[in-house]
Amino acid sequence: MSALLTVENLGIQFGGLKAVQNVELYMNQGELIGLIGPNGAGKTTTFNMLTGVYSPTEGKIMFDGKSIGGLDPYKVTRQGISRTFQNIRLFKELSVLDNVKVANHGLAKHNLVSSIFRLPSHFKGEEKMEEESLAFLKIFGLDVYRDELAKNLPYGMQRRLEIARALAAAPKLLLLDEPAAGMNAKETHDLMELIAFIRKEFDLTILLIEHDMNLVMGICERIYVLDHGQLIANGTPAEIRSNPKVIEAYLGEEVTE
Amino acid sequence: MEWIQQLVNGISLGSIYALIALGYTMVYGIIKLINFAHGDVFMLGAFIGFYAIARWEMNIFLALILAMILCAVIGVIIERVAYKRLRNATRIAALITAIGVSLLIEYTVIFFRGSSPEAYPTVFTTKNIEIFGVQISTLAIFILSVSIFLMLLLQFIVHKTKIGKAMRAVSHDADAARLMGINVDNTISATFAIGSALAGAAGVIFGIYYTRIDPLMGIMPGIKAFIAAVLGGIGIIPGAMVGGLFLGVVETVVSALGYSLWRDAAAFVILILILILRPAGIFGKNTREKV
Amino acid sequence: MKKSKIFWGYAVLALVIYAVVQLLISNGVIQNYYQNMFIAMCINIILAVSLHVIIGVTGQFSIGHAGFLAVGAYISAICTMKFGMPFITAILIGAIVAALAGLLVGIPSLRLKGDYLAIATLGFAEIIRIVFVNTDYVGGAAGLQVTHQSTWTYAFFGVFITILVISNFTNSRHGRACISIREDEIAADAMGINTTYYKVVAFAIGSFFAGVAGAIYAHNYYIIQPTAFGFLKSFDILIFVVLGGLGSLSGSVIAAILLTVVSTYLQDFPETRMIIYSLILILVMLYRPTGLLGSKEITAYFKFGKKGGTRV
Amino acid sequence: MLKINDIDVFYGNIQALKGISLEVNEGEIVTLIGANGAGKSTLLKTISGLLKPKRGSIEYLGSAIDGKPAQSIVKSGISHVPEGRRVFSNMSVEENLELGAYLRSDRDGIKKDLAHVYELFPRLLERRKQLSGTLSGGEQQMLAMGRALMAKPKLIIMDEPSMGLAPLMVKNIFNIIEMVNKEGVTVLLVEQNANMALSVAHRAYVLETGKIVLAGSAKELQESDEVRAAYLGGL
Amino acid sequence: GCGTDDSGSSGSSGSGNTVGETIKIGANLELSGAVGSYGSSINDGAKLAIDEINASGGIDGKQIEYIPIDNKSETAEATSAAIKLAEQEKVVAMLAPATSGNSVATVQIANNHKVPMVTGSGTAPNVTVNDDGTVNEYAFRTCFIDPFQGTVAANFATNELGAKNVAIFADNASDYAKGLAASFKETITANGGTVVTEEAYVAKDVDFKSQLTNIKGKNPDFIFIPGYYEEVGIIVKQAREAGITVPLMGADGWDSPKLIELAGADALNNTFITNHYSSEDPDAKIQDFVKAFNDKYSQAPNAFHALGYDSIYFIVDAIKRVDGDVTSEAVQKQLASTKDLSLVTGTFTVDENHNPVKSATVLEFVDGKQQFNSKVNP
Ligand SMILES: Nc1ncnc2c1ncn2[C@@H]1O[C@H](COP(=O)(O)OP(=O)(O)OP(=O)(O)O)[C@@H](O)[C@H]1O
Ligand SMILES: Nc1ncnc2c1ncn2[C@@H]1O[C@H](COP(=O)(O)OP(=O)(O)OP(=O)(O)O)[C@@H](O)[C@H]1O
Ligand SMILES: [Mg+2]
Ligand SMILES: [Mg+2]
Repeated sequence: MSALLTVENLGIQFGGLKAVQNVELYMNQGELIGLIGPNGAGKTTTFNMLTGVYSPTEGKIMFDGKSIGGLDPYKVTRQGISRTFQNIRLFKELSVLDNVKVANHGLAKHNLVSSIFRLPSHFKGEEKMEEESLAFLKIFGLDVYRDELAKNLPYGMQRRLEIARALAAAPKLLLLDEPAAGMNAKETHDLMELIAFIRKEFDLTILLIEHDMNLVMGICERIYVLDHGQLIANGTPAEIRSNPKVIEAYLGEEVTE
Repeated sequence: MEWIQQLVNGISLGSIYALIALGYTMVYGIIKLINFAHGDVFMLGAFIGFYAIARWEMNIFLALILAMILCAVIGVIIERVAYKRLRNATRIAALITAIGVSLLIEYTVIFFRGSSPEAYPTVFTTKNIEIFGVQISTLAIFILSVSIFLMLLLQFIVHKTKIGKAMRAVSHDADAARLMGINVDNTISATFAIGSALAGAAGVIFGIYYTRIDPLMGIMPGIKAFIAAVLGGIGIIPGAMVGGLFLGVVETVVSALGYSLWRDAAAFVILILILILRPAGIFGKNTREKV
Repeated sequence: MKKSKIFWGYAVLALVIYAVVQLLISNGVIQNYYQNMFIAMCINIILAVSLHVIIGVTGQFSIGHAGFLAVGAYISAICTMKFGMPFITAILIGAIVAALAGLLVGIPSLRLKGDYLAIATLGFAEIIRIVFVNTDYVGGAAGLQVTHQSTWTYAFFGVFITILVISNFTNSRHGRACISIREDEIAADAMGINTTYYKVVAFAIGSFFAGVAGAIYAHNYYIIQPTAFGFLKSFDILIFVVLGGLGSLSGSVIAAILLTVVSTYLQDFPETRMIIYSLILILVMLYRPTGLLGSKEITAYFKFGKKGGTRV
Repeated sequence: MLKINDIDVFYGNIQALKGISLEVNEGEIVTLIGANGAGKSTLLKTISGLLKPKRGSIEYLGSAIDGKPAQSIVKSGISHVPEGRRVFSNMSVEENLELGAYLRSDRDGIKKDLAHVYELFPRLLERRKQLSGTLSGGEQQMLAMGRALMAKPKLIIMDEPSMGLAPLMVKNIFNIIEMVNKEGVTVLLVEQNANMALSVAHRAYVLETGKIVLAGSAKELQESDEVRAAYLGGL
Repeated sequence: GCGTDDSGSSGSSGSGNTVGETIKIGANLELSGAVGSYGSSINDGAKLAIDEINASGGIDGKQIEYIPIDNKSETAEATSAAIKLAEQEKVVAMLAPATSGNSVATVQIANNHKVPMVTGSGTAPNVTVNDDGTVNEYAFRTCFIDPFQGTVAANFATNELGAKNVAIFADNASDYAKGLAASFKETITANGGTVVTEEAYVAKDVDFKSQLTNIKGKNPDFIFIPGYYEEVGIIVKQAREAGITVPLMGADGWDSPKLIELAGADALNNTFITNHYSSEDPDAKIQDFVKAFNDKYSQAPNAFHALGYDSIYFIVDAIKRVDGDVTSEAVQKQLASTKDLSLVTGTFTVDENHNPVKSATVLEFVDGKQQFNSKVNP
């Protein structure tokens, strides 16, 4: 079986800085994989290249049989990759429901003309969007906040909403950038369960960046480790935990759960 | 020969734009406010200088200093009264307020003295130096030197002095600057004072050079300074200088080619082209937002 | 279907207002002077709402709206005066050409942001104006004389259709896409929004209706001259949108109405009018920096107990 | 050293702190833990003068500092390492550090402290000319701490210094916190990472929706079931 | 016109306005905005005239009520101001805007409401006469029309100065300057002269060096510079600085004491203007006006002041000549039949196109003083 995502020799340069180079990775359908590494290693940058925010200066990204390197972000999303952001980027002045609807946009069919003239297809399309978006909110326990502006949500709920929004774009591959940042141990624990649940429910493949080793080691099947823009290790949590290179660059000492 | 003459014409026009743009970009760079009232402070400077020279019979340098001081005070008052409350508001709200302040200054002046123009008294008998048949006015050379000097001075203030560092800190993150012990209000006031003093000086020099001043004289130079500042890269002091000179030369060249009516249009076309190629101005770093 | 009911409710209300005013005009109860003021109001409302879709909804900082107004005014005037077309055709052609100009201006917006975009749009508007100054076919600086054809009916339906289209647009997935660009362009892009397309669409719709306003303007004031379309005019339109509350359609409508009235009233105080006007501007911005209505719609103030509500 | 008496803080109409009282003694590391939105950052901002309490008082070294402007509070010896680092991104590392010493005029002292900060954070020395916006998260956090130390504070208050940092870096940061404390600086530390925070702190407070709900020695709290359930993952 | 206009004129104002307790004269002027200084000048001149007339007992014992409205230099506001004056204030006559464009915007309204309007400085022919040759019944003016002054200047250049190779430097944003330039060009070419170069500028410019350098390169022996004193003052100065010594000439737009201050007396030597009158003219009428103006405003009058002043006297003269009820329609008839009315800006008769037929004066600047050179009859 061929992989859902394969990345070959990926690299990007900002001015003189090679932020990422020679990255090779693959993901099979349904895998949950971790991407870890010290601050500034190039994890988020890798995400940015996978989602089209940055165009790689080198290398190849194959997703679902197509090359997507350098494609516009919205096209990548429509191919089936969606993401959350390290620093939350919700549409602050939009309601919680509308945030999800925006991501649902690509799935709707009613066109500009039908909306402007309020043709039946507009009403039908909008109704369908509303139903689908509400369904996502329910899963995340956000339906009580549906009309609240996103900026007024508590932090933890904002993180959840980001994930809900990403899911509404109907991805095959979901990229999560530090979903547990700023959460305490209990909240992190809840989040782990949530990730496991949506993965099953939506038959997702997930790549996640996280510094919380409890989370990464707890749920990831495989882990890639980046340092200074290069992959330094790749393996099961157990392998990674005892990999001397990773310990030196990242973990500091062997992590015991 | 004529072409060299035109180039000289362009540079002297451009150095006036640069002079106004320097103060503009300074305020712009620090508090990110499109201060449309800058052109009007420039106008006030021109009038203060005029009254000082023509009515109170001051000498030109005293008049210049008086205009700078009064403009600095006016700039600080404007900031304290009209802009301070809006620091946390959207920038567009501040822009509208700036437009309001601009109108207020213009029409208050008209209210008190009418809208007719005033002619600056001749303070220097301008000599023309002739080099290979090209006429260069000594005043133009003086203005260019003043602009360059001020650019260097501003650059020094902003990058090397303590107050300059405070200004930059405030511009990036006012709350974090507070935590460094920086008095944000005073720093912003200092920025306005310097910017407005420069505008005042530019007003006096403009009056001496072009003779005519009137209550609406600040509008066009204000816009041109805005263009020059953006062209050079917002908040970048040498950028304002280059932007101003560039604008002056473009305008003059277009006129020289016989398209004087298309002059402003040509300036805008070039501006837009440059921005499309360099979306952050000539000197601006085209940094992609880090996601 | 509740939403469509509300929609028809507003539509009927609007038509009733139209009919009453038209009746009073026909009876001579509303004199020429007020009729003219109503038309001016309508023109300003169309301008405000059409800029609202660019700035308020899509977040593109455009300060050259008078350029589109000029295109609509001149093109429609050419249609009626030079080619003898009917007014209604002229309005349409003026609007379409303005929309094309909007497409053109929309293109740099794909690369420029914030103040850089602002200065580019201002530049475009000035270029358009200077083109008219230098075109002898339309009278150059002296301007083009235009017959008076605008009436309350044209003005009203101009406003009606503008608001209808723009509010329908805003309250659909397309409008939401635009709002998401305003809120966070990178996130919008990442959620699958074709930001390029929607930015250009917003410019095109906005400039189309500015063109409509231009046509009505040209045929109401007997003559059009390039000086009427300078950046100060653009600022006036910008002021409607910001004063009403960025992102609020009803806010920009209310601001356009209020400021038209204020401006007409101040005609009698020539020495102080601009001072008073500027003080009003400054004070409103100081005490309501988010504009009169903030980003809310007027309808939100009538819905008690229900938060957020639908955006009109 | 620092004594907070019954303060209320509002954002507009929203009350973020409700009658908070706490104390920090000279030489201590005191930590403040609590869920998201509990009001931890608000409390720190109030101490450093970015916010003003509506009611109550804050005493520092025997004199009231509530309502005083931030710059005079910095001057009296309190340094605040803000949440999210807030480094001046378009300025170099060294300029950031110089700004930390903005209120000081003892050139030699500043030079010495700069050398000391570089000693604590050798990484910053390597990067001293680099624009701080291009530093990695951990490096920025070091810079933020270094910058605060440049003011030569008696009390340093830190807002979630470990947020978003790699495990190695988290350890590093906590080591430095202990080191700084050993050098005689009192520390008030806000943390999500309750485990780590409690392991370096002497005393701790737990904040929930704007109120102090628990207080005690770090050890006590670490062992308290309540805390374990809510903040330490309940394992 | 369609719907609107008809309903307006069929309303109460169908037969024009009548006089009540006082005689209402409106003024629809640019008192703020881009050309606020022109409108304000006309307004000042008009107010002086009104004060004088009211002080001497008004018209047949009735005082004049002067109602100025600001049109902000915008056509839209000019339109609404005209409607307001005609329909709401019910004036018997009104001063029309200072610029031709804004005046044109109000002509239809004057016609529809049958209220005469008089512009002091709207010089474009199409204010009073439409392009199809029909006359706008209710539009009048006290100033020259553009072609007249341009022709006079061209003839003067050929005949008196012997100009052969001329340059034109015109304000292209102003229909006034463009109109003058066009007729000047036509006449000078007919006289056998050559226009070696045409350069243009835009009002509010301050730097003309580039165009002047171009002009200088073409070596003209005469330069025609139609425009207003604000720019012309600087142009003359910069021209002399650039080493251009040939005669320069302009029109009534140059007339202002500010011109001399702006250009400097030396630079103005060897320059000429066409004007309605000379403020140095010993004629009592003119000297009284100059003195009265100086007393009231402590400054010397410019052409706008004089034209505003005369416009009021022009209207008042017509009102005085009305037999029976003073209605705006009656005033229109009298305005149209004005003959040999002697005013500050000359003695004139209104022709069939509602333009004043009056002679132009050519003045020369000598050491900062206007000196009478010659008089040209139309
Ligand atoms: N737009 C950009 N311009 C310049 N440099 C950049 C840009 N984006 C990222 N970098 C640099 O690339 C490197 C990798 O950054 P990246 O954000 O990918 O790190 P990361 O692994 O996600 O770290 P963290 O765990 O702190 O989030 C850093 O040195 C960063 O400064
Ligand atoms: N600027 C603000 N305006 C309005 N409300 C605010 C503002 N800042 C914070 N709040 C509110 O005040 C409360 C306390 O916020 P605070 O930032 O102090 O929490 P925290 O404990 O530091 O949380 P975190 O762990 O997320 O940093 C929250 O409910 C928050 O929503
Ligand atoms: Mg990252
Ligand atoms: Mg916090």
